[in-house]
Amino acid sequence: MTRLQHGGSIDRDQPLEFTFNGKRYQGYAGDTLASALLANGVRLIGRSFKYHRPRGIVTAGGEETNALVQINGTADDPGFSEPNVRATTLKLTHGLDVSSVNCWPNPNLDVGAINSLLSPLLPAGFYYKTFMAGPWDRYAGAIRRAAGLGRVPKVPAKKRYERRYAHTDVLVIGAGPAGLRAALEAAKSGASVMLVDDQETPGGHLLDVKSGDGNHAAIQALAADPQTADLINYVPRTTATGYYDHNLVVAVQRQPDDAPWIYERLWHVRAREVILATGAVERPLVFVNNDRPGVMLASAARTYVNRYAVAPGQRAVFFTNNSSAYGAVFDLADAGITIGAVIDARPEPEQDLIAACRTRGISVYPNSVVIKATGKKQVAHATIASRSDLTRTRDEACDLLCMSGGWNPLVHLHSHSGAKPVYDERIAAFVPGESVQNERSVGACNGDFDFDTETFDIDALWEVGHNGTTGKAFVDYQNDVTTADIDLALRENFQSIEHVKRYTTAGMATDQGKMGNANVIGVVAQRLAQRPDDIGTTTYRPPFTPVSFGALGGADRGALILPTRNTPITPWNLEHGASMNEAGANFRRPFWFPNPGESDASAIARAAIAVRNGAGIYDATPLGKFELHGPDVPQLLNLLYTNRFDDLKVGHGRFGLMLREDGRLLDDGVTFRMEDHWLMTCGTGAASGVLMHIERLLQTELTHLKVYVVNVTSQWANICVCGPQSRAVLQSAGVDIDLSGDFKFMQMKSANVAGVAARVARVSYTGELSFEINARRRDALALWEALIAAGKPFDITPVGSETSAVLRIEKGFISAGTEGDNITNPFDAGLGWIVDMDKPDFIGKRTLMRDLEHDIPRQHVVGLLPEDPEFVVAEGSALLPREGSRDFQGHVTASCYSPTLDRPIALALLKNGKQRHGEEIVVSGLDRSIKAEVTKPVFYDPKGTRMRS
Amino acid sequence: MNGYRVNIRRLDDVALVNLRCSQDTAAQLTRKLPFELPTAPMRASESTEGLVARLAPDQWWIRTTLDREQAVFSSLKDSTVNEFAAVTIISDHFQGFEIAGDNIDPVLAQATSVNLNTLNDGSVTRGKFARSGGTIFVIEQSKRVQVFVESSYADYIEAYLASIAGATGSRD
Amino acid sequence: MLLIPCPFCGEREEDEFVFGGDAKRERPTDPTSTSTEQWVDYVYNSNNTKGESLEWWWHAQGCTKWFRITRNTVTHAITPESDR
Amino acid sequence: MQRYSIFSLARNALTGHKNWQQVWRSPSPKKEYDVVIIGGGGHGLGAAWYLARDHGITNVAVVEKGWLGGGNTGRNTMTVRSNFLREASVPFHEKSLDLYHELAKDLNYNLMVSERGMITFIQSSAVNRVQMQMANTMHIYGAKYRMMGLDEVRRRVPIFDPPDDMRLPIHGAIHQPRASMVRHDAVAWGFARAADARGVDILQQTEVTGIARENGGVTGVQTNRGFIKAKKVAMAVAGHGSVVADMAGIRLPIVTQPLQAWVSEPIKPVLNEIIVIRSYHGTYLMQSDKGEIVIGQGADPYPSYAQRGTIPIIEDATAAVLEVFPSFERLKLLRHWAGMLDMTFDGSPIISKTDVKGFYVDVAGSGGFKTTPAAAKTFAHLIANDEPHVLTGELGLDRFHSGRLVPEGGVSANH
Repeated sequence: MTRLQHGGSIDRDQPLEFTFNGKRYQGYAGDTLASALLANGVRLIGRSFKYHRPRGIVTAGGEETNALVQINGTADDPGFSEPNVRATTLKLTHGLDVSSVNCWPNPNLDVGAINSLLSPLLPAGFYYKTFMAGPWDRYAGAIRRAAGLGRVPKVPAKKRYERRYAHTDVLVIGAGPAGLRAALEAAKSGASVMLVDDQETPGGHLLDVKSGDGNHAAIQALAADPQTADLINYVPRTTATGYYDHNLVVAVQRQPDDAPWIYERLWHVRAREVILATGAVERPLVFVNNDRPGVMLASAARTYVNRYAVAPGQRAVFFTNNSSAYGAVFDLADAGITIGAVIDARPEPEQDLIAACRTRGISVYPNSVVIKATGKKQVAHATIASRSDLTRTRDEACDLLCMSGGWNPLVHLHSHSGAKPVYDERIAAFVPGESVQNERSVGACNGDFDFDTETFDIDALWEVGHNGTTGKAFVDYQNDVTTADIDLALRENFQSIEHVKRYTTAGMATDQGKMGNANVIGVVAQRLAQRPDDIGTTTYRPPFTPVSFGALGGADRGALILPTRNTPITPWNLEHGASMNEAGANFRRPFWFPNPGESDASAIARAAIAVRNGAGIYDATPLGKFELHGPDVPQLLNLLYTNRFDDLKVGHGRFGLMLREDGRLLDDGVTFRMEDHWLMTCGTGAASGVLMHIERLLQTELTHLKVYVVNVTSQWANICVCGPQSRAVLQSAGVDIDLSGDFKFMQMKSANVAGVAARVARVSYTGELSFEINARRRDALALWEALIAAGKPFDITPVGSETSAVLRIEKGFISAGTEGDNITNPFDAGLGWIVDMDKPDFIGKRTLMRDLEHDIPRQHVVGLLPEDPEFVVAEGSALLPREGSRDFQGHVTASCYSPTLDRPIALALLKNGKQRHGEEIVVSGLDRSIKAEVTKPVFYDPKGTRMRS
Repeated sequence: MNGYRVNIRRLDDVALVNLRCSQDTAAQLTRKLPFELPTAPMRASESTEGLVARLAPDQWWIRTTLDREQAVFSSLKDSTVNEFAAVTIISDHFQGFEIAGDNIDPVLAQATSVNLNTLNDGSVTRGKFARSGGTIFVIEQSKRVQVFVESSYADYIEAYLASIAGATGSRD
Repeated sequence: MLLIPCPFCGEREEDEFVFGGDAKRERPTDPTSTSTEQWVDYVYNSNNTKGESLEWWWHAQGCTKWFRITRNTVTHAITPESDR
Repeated sequence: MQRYSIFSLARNALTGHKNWQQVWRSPSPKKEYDVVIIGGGGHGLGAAWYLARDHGITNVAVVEKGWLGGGNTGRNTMTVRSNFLREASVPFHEKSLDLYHELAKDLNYNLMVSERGMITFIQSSAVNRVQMQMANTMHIYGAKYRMMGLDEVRRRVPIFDPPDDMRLPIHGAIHQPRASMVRHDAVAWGFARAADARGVDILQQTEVTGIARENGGVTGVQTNRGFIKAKKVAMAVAGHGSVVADMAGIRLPIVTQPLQAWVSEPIKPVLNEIIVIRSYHGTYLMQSDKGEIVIGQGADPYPSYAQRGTIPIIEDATAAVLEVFPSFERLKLLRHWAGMLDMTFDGSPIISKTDVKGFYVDVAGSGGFKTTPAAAKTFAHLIANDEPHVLTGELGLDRFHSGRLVPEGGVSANH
């Protein structure tokens, strides 16, 4: 056991059992998986991505890139599984079951380690240079299997997620000393303050050090001050992951205390001001075998000793280029760990630090470096050399090699905000540059370090150098990128830092370059004899740390993923076995009403025949409905529609065609003139676009027009009774107006139908006598049921959308969504009769004039009669002059079996179709091509006498 | 605990009359009508009929009970007969919900990105709500709001609110 | 995600709005007498400004007002029309 | 050009990889070129290579304001496909797939063309109708696009596990077997290396600040490294089409929109096919060779040159992905970014002459990575001959004058 007898913030009264790679261990509440493993003497955690080298724990935080594990289950949820979890941030829980990733059968005996032997053949970008013969997939399978880290879980987790919006004057990110001070200051000034922090308790790095400067206690007191708690909305266990436009910060909160049923909560925080207090992370030093288990950041070793009471080794060697590591040296020594040596790359380390070491009996070697670590699955020696002569070496035995290459301020969020970090010679690191948004950085993330040494001094050391030593010196651990890879990239003229990154994959591992990027930039700068500034950083992409898909997309699931809109008739439809389907604008409605045991096709045909011969009833409520008020409505409609509306009489409606300015169909529908306003109807899917179009014209271009539009789509249900018996159905239901005589086609009248106040219109989308009854939503279901009851003697049949489609194809009514396919203009669609080119202007007119100027072959709507009376051609089928030809002539837009004609029919767009009625054409489908006769696009009642009857 | 403490109920006896006109016209109307049309943006004022709210530069809602729907409509209609204005009954176009309880803030903060911190009692605003749209009346800040949604969305929004309030079970 | 200042409702998230295009793009007053070349330029071509762009936005989920803002298409900085 | 092969790798391994040559030179600009291509991405570098190889025109410079391949070539989701609606589109996109399959050999550079196949879920009758039209149009040009039942989807994609109460139930799928993933950086680097070997000068960190014209024709380009004379100037600058064309006084029917992409942490292989969830937001996903789940979506709804991602789009798309692949819930988003799309009015590419003699434009349309080789080859043809290649006869700017548009995938944000 390497657990220290005393100290740490673990709870020794709460032992926790856990399993790693099938073996049971014990840790304590307050441990991370990493600290618990170290406490049990487990050093080898996994294998690297490419060479499968043995890897251990390097850090004590979220920047960890080696110690990744797979969770195989927890006590709460034995089926829970999660790949690529950092052992260093995974809170230990009882019953936690984890295993190593990317090695088989286990990290000790990993078959993939053979890659290490092949490594001379696998330099950076080797795959670009080989495997060109034959399909890449021949080789890719093996590469893919070797790549990837953890495994995707087999079953979904039983977790719930939440998305929440927050608004605050000040958002402080990080509850270390700098963040706490900033939050308190802001709160005292009267601002609303939200303070997010990724730890369980406030304090930041002070939680990890033993010897404070007095600040420690003060900050702890500050954090516990009840007055502070009132002023500040402090949200622990929350990582700010991205900084977006207009001071939007997204943060992930894990297992919030206020909602225990939530696993993760995704915050969208809008702040007037953002204060970044995210701290800094230590960086590794680059020497041969710097990836051996037991090679660890100095600050991490210190954290394990102080926070978790774990001795990460028994005999430590420190290798540093800066003064910050000495605090760790003292804490480890004081905890009883033997310090073999302190190797300081600086020629002249601070005297007081050397003296303090001496009093503890620790030797300091200035102007020296570790050029190599030895040992296979764990570090055994550090090979030490003088900087002035790297060939003069000696070995120092150790089982822990602590390194400190300096500190990288966490400028990620600053960079997400659009700002550019700049290089600061003083601390040999990138620090925040000029703010672009209302944001400022404080504390260590601003380069203002608060170490327990008097001063901070650093001698930039990007790599130690080789000098005959063989072996790999890593700049990116997880992706196995070495200094040799950088050399190769530069040699081949991949000189931009972005090229280096992409070619070698340095910085693209799951730590997003937090550990290695600074060293990569440093090495490149050194090789090209430039300053790190000139090299520049690669762009930091959000998120700061990886965010679970559950947190991002798990809040709205199942049927809530998209709104569903209902009509008042929806409950009736569901009760009566309707086959419901998507009908546009989030409405679901019946596509057909099958009788028990009936096929879909027969249900569709049965309803069509009922409409042609008797009566049908159709719920048209989803149609868009807008009231237009004001004296200038006629003027507006004349501009909106291709035809005239100013001469429409009160009580009458007219079919209109609305175009976009590019002359293509936007919508069609009937608009009525009422006593004191107008009522426009439009297609379900087009409604929101039409409303926007009208409001836009009125508010931007036609501001002189006095028109108000009011959306009444859901105010009015629309029940359509259709078929030759529809008049009789209404009469039988009870109606207080005369339905024949002067109630003509395209008229609308107020009436009382079956005791319900309504407006009745004679409009037809079926080609039959039809009455559309507009009733208030609250009355609609009762009215529907009354009409069904009244229609019983006439076998009134509910009609779904598919039947409606059959009826419109038989009649050759154009649908803007199908025949209007962004190429078709109204003339092509056979709607020229409704286009009044003599009007001075309407939206789209000038583009239609352009179309008429050009003599290019256009596609026209035609009808098709397939020669096989049994075969319904597929919608979308191509039209060809003869079988096997590639001379594309058009395509089928709508096709069905016509129960009325008892044969298949279709509508199509065909090049020069108007001139080709009577011709034969080949309809080319995926499975079958057949001949068809081109006809007029009207198959039934071409004169329209039935709907006017 | 498996949910936030909120009560959600449908408001069934609410009639809505929509008025669109210019601010000047509204000022004239206020002199003729038994209730006042608020001039401040996003404010709802109490009247003998119910709340009267200003929702847009040229739009007001008069809330009343269903039995007063026709009377309010007619009186507005009569008052605007010579004006450029639109008076429309929209009671059925919308469905109201009341969301009340000690814990409504975390529920509302999931349903809408509108900053409700700034909306005190008597505020009214329209915004994105429960993946569609809603008109939110703040009756008592952090305690009670009333939200009107297009009635075709009502069933969906009711289910959505239940879900974000934590009232529905976990996914198995 | 933009935070867009609606002149009536105040600042709101971008998903309450519909982008309405370049506000400098103006429909020719008399399309019939506009040359085809000019008309085609109006219908299809766009300024597609990189930098400060005067734009229409529609507060679809709010007060349903159309309004103009100047938005920098590189930085996304927004200036309301009233502040210009 | 130093040949790449497993043998050259082995040989170089013996010398510690110290003898590899530069993949391309970094020359100084010459005073004059026959052709200056603006834009060092896949399209521009490819056009330079085809000019040299197919047309013998080697006095060519590719000028790039940043580093080559650093624009949208390096920002896309590596997917190539040819499922399009129109007769003017399908053969062009099919040609691109053909070329992609040959290029590794021609360029002696492994582009890692991985023929995964693409499965598009059909969740509404409207989608079904469009997909059927595509399938039938593609069929007559010999491009395979076939219906796939849910049983086959489950067989091919074992992690496919949609819930019973799915908001938009999946009725079936449609499959393009030849849709592939291609290593995006390799396309730029492979073209650059091969073009450089044929004498093309690749000028990185060279920003064009003006396009000089005389008598209605181009004479050269002004750059931050001085004036470069040119007989012809060709533009292939995805994301900056309007900006560069404006220097030549040309207005284009395009809007620059962000196109977002993001990847998960790498996991062991679970997904071979490219999956398109068309119904909610047009989300698509696939797993890269490295093991990352790569996800993309339709363009953001307003123009932007910011090249930054936004979180709501990712949230919506992730919800759609989780609905079908619930086991992805504990996967983690590793990084997200945005490319820029020069979306044309009709969603189709523009490969065209302009009113300025000797100035040519190549605009990607609905995303240019999939068209890179075909666009490059036909663009080279156009530059060399001043006449369009047969595959792009209908993809010129003149279509907006005649009204003979090639609508694919909707209308851009500005219109």
